[in-house]
Amino acid sequence: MSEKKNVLRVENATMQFGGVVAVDNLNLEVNEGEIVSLIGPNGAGKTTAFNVITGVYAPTNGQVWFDGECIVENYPQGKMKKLYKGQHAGEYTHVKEPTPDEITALGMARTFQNIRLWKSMTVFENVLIAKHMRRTSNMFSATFRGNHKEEAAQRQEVEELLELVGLSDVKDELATSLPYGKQRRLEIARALATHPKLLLLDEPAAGMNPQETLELTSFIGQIRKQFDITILLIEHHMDLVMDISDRIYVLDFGKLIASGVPAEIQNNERVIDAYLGVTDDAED
Amino acid sequence: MQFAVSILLSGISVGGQYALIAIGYTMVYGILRLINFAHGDVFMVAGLLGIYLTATMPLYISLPLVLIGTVILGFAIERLAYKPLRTAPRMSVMISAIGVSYLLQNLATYITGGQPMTYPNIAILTKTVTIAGTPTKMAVLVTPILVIILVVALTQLINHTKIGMGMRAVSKDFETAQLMGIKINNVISATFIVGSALAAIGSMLYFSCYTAVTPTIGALPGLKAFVAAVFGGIGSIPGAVIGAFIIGICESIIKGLPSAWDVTVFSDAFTFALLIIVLVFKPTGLFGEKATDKV
Amino acid sequence: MLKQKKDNRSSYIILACAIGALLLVLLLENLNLILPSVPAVLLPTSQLFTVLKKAAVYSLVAVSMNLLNGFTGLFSLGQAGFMLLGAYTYAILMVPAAAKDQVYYLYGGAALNNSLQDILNGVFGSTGVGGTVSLILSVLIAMILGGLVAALFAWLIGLPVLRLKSDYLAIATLGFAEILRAIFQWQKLGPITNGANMIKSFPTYSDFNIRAGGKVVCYLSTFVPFLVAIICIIIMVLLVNSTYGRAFKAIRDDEVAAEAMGINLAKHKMLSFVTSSFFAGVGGVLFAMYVANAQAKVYTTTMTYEILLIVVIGGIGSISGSIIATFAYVACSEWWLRFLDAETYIGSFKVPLLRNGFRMVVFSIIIMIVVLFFRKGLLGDKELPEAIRRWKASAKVRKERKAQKAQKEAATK
Amino acid sequence: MKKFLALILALVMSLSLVACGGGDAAEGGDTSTGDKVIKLGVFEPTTGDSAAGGKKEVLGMQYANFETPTIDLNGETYKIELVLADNGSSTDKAPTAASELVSKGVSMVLGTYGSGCAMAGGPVFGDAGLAAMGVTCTNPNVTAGNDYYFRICFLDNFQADVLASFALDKFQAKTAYCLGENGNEYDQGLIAFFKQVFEKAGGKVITDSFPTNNSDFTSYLNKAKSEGADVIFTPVSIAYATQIMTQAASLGITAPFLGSDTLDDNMVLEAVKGTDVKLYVSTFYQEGGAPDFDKGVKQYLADNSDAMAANGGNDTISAVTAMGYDAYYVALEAIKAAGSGDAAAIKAALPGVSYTGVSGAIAFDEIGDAVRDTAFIKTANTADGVWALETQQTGSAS
Repeated sequence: MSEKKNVLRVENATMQFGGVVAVDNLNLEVNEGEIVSLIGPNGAGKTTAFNVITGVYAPTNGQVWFDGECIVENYPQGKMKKLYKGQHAGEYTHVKEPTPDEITALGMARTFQNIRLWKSMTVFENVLIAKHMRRTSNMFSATFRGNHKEEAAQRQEVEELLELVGLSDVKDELATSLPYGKQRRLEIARALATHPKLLLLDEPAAGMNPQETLELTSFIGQIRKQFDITILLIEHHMDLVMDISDRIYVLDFGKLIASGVPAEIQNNERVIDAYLGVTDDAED
Repeated sequence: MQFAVSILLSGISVGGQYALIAIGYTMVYGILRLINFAHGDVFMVAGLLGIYLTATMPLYISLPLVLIGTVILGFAIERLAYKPLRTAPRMSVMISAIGVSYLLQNLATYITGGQPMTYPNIAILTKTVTIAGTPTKMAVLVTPILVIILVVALTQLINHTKIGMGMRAVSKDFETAQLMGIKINNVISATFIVGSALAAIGSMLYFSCYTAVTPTIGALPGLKAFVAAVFGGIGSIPGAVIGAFIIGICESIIKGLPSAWDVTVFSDAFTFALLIIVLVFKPTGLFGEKATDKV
Repeated sequence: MLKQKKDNRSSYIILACAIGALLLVLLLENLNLILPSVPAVLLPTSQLFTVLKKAAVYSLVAVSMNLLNGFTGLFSLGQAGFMLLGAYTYAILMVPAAAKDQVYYLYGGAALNNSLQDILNGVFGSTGVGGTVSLILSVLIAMILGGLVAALFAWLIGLPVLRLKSDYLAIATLGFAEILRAIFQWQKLGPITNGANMIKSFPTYSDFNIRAGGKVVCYLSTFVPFLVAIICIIIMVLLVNSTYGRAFKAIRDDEVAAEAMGINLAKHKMLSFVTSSFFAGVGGVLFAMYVANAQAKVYTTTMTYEILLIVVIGGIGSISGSIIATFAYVACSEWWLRFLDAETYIGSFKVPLLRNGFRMVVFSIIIMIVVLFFRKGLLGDKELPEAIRRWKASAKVRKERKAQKAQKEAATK
Repeated sequence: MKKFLALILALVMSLSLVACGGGDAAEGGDTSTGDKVIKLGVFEPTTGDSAAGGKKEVLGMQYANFETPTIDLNGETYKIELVLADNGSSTDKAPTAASELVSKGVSMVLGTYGSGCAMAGGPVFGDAGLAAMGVTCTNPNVTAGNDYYFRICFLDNFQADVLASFALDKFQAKTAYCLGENGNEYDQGLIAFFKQVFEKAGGKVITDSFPTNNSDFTSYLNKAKSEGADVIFTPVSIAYATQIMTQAASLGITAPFLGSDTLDDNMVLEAVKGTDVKLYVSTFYQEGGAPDFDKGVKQYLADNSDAMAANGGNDTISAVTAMGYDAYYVALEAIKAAGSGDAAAIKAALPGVSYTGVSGAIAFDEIGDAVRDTAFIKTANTADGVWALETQQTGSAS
């Protein structure tokens, strides 16, 4: 695995809110072309980890590397200096807090746990807006249609993308009028429209029935192939996770408790404990 | 010296009157996340009620009636203009508040015929007293004391009664409070009732000092009281009161600056500048709690 | 592709409507010159034209507010402040040198000795075609400068306040407008802003009427504000339908998602704020020309509220809604509903309630009804053609249902 | 469905309004030419800040119209009809109010109280070729630069001059404290002129302004006191004046207050009643100057409860009422001189009109301003709550 090019590396990332440590010293790597899953019980800090990677929160301490470059770095300052409970204090000395859009521009796009589509807009528009980032026109030329070539090209690309993901028959419908599974699909399509190298999916199968989950599994496999893309996902549906993941990381109470290929994770005692709470019950 | 005392006195009295309005703002904002733009106008209507009621009946009847009338008005505004919009976006509710404010002002213009009205003389409040060689009205003295008493009473209400607990719960989390069986509408109504009652008391003190009541008189004290609430940390009652006193005193000092500097006209502008500065650098105000948005 | 074609078609429709409206105004205004006799409503002194002028001005301001509040979801209440900036910029630059002493009589003349028009008169001459050219050019330059000044101030205040959330932003911009007003009224700035006094004597709409031999041969005084307002509104429509406009709407719908999809929030909010303020500034210039003076006293919070309510009535997020609402609002408040203010007798019976101030009461009640029961306003966030299409569609569905029901009933019988 | 209903509602409403709005305008056009009616436009604020003054001015015109409702021209009797338009005390509403009068076909316009609205409405009258006659708008810019605006009252500079001279003569004042509303051209104009005259005579002037909608004046008044002002000049609008007077009373201010014509109002009088405040105001008319007129107005007020309410609930006659009354008669003179209700003829005849009214002799100079050289100075008798004539003062220069 190590001969493969590294896409994402999270290094000693800790996220602390007041006195609560939501993510504790997370270390994670995603290599080119992989599908990596991040699993763990509810409240384990998976989404927080996502938010740290995508720039929604700046970590309290630690670094995030993308494509061989350090994109996020922070260390405890001010009040947090005293409050900080995590490890590796004092190791990092720089502050790098890009906003989420800057990170997206680097080639990382995400979906959300609770679908966040633009409600008043059609399927087509939802995907088209994601292309806004890749524009070259300024506001004046865009207003006076100096960019009509670029606009036409973008529309063409969106048409093609919608065709690929199988949404072109509903492209003029309101995004929120779609059935749930298609909304998920649309959100993924929207993320793909930003031309990411790395796609982060936050519980893509949440709320889906087994049939829809199956479809999603094959859909994810399909986009990986077609777009030659690397994927990091959070998921609870173990079937899906075990089915498509190359490697899995397991979080519990903010800490990484295991990592490895699906087969290893399936038999890992700590993971089973964390999910089933066996040891706790035994002690009762 | 006498000049300094007089400035401080007027600052404290104005601050106290702002405080009484600001409490209404801060409580409503704490619970509904709504800038109740109509609150200043409720204050104005309380003034007009005072004028019309006192014209026909003695003070000991009219003043309690003013209080009751204002409370009913506050309650009615909430039920008619805000409650139907409970599920609407925040912006709609705020626009409704602006609409109510517009309606109250225009109604007042219609009823008074656009003339400034003179507030009746409440003898206890308008009596002249002399402090440190500075003559002033009794209301100036009464205001801060009354404010402190009311704040203490209000904190007791909020911390030690059932309805107060409801208020705290609702301000923390609207939906969860609802799920936990708190009767949201009762709590909100109670908040508006308390706020309006304080505005009515504030109006009595305010208009005893500044006797002309015009339809737009409530707008400016209303806005300033809101600034005070933000300054003190929205949702915090002691914060609002302290903020109001600071703003009242600052304004009074600015008005008292030497005329040659020609800056006294900026006393209102100062308040708004303060607002912008507070919002930008410390949006939680002096005593507000920090809230993080969930993604 | 189909979508783009539709886009093109709708832009042609918009263009046709705009040109149609302009021609109609031109015709209405000059009908009294063409026909031997016209009804009183069409005389150049008719209130119709005053109302049309005001509505044109307000529709521009309302649309500019809608661009910000409706399309970007930024709730700003600073519109009157930006109008003030535009109005004063225009007024200060355009008071002719000959009138300066009279206008600035309290300050013994103005700080600025010349007006733009004086300077251009020097280039093109002050009479005949040259005079017309310099008038049009100077008004145009001053108008754009008015917009730019408003935009500049918007940028300055936007840097700190645009980070604020909805109602905090509203109150901060409102405060900013109040501060501006106090500064422009300040006596110490008198030689520039004329302090408390109004600045007047600058070119207004009636200067655009074409005269020959002391008589007006072609009225343009209503046409001019329409022209400017329509051009500005078309630019805003183009912006809204461009990739930037879509980005604004994305921010309105979901800020977090917009940011995650690579839209720079700070930059786009600023773009929207500055653009909206630019057009509010131009609106301020138009307003100053309409009232023939500039005085800070007028640009109060009440004015902002009035515009906000127009936007709400028309539908937040609908440009055509804002325009329709403006014309209805202005016509009602300044013309049709004025009878509510007059005490009226039918025979010897005095109509109750009708007296001074009643008009505004009726108005505020209508507004409350719209706010409470028709929350989306006239058109919601749809534009007029789409709204009509939807009505038609739903009417059709209803009709079909009715027919079905009737059929069923017939069948059961 | 809901939306559909809304649209229908809006449509019906606007259509019905179009109908009645259209009808209104058409009717205005017809009657002015056909019937034996001459319409006089009354352009006054009846809502907003200046409503109190505006209503009293209208009152004078209404009383005059009640007294003389007709005019004989060339052997025919014409009825004079007053057409009122409210400019809402605001310069942004003024142009539409003005154009309402124009479109209703009035022959001439009277008003308005408050110079700002006069200046905003002026161009509309000018464009329509209608003569407008200011009654109590004292700002120089009302008539300057507008050939169609006239006025029958004195100007700010004259009034300020009168008051400054009065302060110097009567109180030998050395220091004057002037307080006006920020952004109000009336207040600031008077203060500027007052300052010129007062400083020329070697006095010291302290000027201060308060923001609009201010209520707390104690800081300002205390400042005046601590600066040792001999007189306090407050040419402010009525609502502020009552605030200032009541606060001055409770602060025990002993320096006399000087006020301009706006303060000549029974609400201000009410505010100082029973206090120790010394108040002097310059004005156009003093009750008692024309006993018949006074008696008539008081009777009119007693008979007419609406008029009484407009006068603030009592029958003290404000100077603006007398001015409104005179304005009506000057307008009649102009119509007589023109020989018809034709607006252009009236405009041409107006500059030559001279008339002696209850407020004194009225004639116009070349700018269109009234030639006036005296003002009444009244003082408030705080014990009885009435105005007492102090003196008739002429300016220092004139």
